[in-house]
Amino acid sequence: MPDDLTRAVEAALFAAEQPLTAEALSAHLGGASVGPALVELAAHYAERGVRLVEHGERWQFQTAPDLAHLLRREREQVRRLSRAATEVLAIVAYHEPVSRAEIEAIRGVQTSPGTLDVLMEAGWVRVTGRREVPGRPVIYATTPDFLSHFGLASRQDLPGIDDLKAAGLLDPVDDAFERLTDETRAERDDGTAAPLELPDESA
Amino acid sequence: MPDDLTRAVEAALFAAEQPLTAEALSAHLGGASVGPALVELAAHYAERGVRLVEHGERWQFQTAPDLAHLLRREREQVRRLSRAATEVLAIVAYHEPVSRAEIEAIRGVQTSPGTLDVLMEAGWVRVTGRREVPGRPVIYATTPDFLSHFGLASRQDLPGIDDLKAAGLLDPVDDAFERLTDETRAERDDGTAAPLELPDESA
Amino acid sequence: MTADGLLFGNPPAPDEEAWDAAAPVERGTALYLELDGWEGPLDLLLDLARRQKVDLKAISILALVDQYIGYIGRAEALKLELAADYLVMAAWLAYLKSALLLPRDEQEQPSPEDLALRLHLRLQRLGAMREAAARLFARDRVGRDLFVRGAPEGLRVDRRNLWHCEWFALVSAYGQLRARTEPVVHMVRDRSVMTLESALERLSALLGVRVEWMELRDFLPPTGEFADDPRRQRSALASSFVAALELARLGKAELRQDETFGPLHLRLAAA
Repeated sequence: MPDDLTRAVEAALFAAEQPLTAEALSAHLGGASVGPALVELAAHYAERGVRLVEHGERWQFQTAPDLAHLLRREREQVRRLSRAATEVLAIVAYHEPVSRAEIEAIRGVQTSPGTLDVLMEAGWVRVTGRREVPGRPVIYATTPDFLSHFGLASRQDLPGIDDLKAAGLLDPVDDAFERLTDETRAERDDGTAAPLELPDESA
Repeated sequence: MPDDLTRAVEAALFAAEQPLTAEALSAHLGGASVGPALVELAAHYAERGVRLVEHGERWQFQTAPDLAHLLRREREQVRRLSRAATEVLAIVAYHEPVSRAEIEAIRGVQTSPGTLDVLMEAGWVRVTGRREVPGRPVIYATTPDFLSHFGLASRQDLPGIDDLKAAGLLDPVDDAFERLTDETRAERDDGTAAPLELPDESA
Repeated sequence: MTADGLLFGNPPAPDEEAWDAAAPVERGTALYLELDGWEGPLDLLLDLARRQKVDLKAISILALVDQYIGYIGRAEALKLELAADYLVMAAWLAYLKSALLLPRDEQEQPSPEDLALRLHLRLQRLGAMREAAARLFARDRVGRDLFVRGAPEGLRVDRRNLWHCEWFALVSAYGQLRARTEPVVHMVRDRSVMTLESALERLSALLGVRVEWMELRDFLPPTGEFADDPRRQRSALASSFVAALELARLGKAELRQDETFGPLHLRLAAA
């Protein structure tokens, strides 16, 4: 039989309507140190039909992934997103914080105003501040709900993010361009070049 | 580790939005016989923070009854007393014990029921009994907490109470009015005092 | 399906499932020309690049330019309306191609190789994000593959109010309250006036002894009597005026006024 604190943590997480941080749990349980109980519960539930998982430092119970085929319902609860919205979400997640102009530089098209709204309404993207450059554009980042929804422990858990970083594919084109041309110029000993913009880059 | 059917029953009951009968569960899980799994799960959860219970042949998870108190948490919030509540508190303090009707006679406006509730929630006012008049209205007085909150040794320490008394401002409104008019009449009768001037006459 | 393998038809449904399943490289050789299906010219370029079936790092920009221009050309031949940005990209790519083919020493900065490199870098970045989105949406998702508790009891947070009030607020509230509700006593002053009754009496008595027209003011009590009280004089005038009207109404007096606001004369009515 689990001890009282473990039982209390178990009950609180079952009853909670939202994922809870260890701090929130502790506050609910009179300031108790809940870390060991969380570890114990996660181990206990590891092979059960329900798991205790941590996403973005928030804990919650959810059904085991291998049971998905049994639990799918006729009416899907997930939001259907447009292709544009899925791409914008990926760009925000992999590049955050990121401005609308930076999103558009990657996609090569304007982002319709509704696309970011849909992602914010879903609770996956939020405004985190402004970039301190002329115009002070707002910048976007993902939320803990985004991590929970996609089952990510943290942004480091984003599929392939390490490879993308290593390949420089998360750096802006200008940076990558300069790095590459500096290398070749060192070989060619050329003069300097002001890069001409692609038509839609200047748009 | 529980078998797959037990895990599936566990997950299905966890994710269900309402209690499920064994038949509904079985239908959901491809017609499997769920009875043994339910028995096994009920036994497994018997002493945990969450229980598997059956009510009216419907099964559901519930937090353990002995932990119910842990699922509620108090949060303290400092709030400033409203103007109306401050007035009512002052009236109770200066005139106690006092009924709601008396408070309203002094304020000249109706007192919303919530106002006295707030003062009682604050622990500054309490019901001390009933006035032995028709209707037996409840009468209110201040508490020791009231004195300590305002740093008073007793009600006699209320700042300005002596001045207010000397100014005749602590008598019930009707008495004050009658005394005032009696005085004027007496003055007029003996002809020594100038009658009260109307405000616009003196202007 | 046209002879050259172009298929002008409905685009692949741009829905999530088709998108989740695979990037659209695997659609075979038939190219679905539906510009609504592309997210702009860069998207179209990327899709064309993928059709080269090599690593994006190894694509031939020249071949890609040809494919893009050929694609847009065929769309124009079919009189499909193309958004301006697709045409701008086509023109820019045509320029890039000619620059790439020109002898090197006639070229200006930036070199066409630099332009091609930048295009290449952009395609790589967009391609990387497209793949990332596909992998992200292929994960187990809450509400589709994983489920949270269906009917959570909920954690309750009971708010307890800690009420606060300053003693000055308390006492000043009381002082202001008392000042506000202090009984205001209105007294009407006992004024010295000439009543209507006495004016009637005086006017009747005086009319009885005079027969000629007389001004109303001549009926007033001697000024010496009220000299120190102009308010009493006004009262006497007002009462006498009303008394004169009353006597005229009763047929006991006649009134005459020669002009508006002029002196009012009266005399005993002829019997």
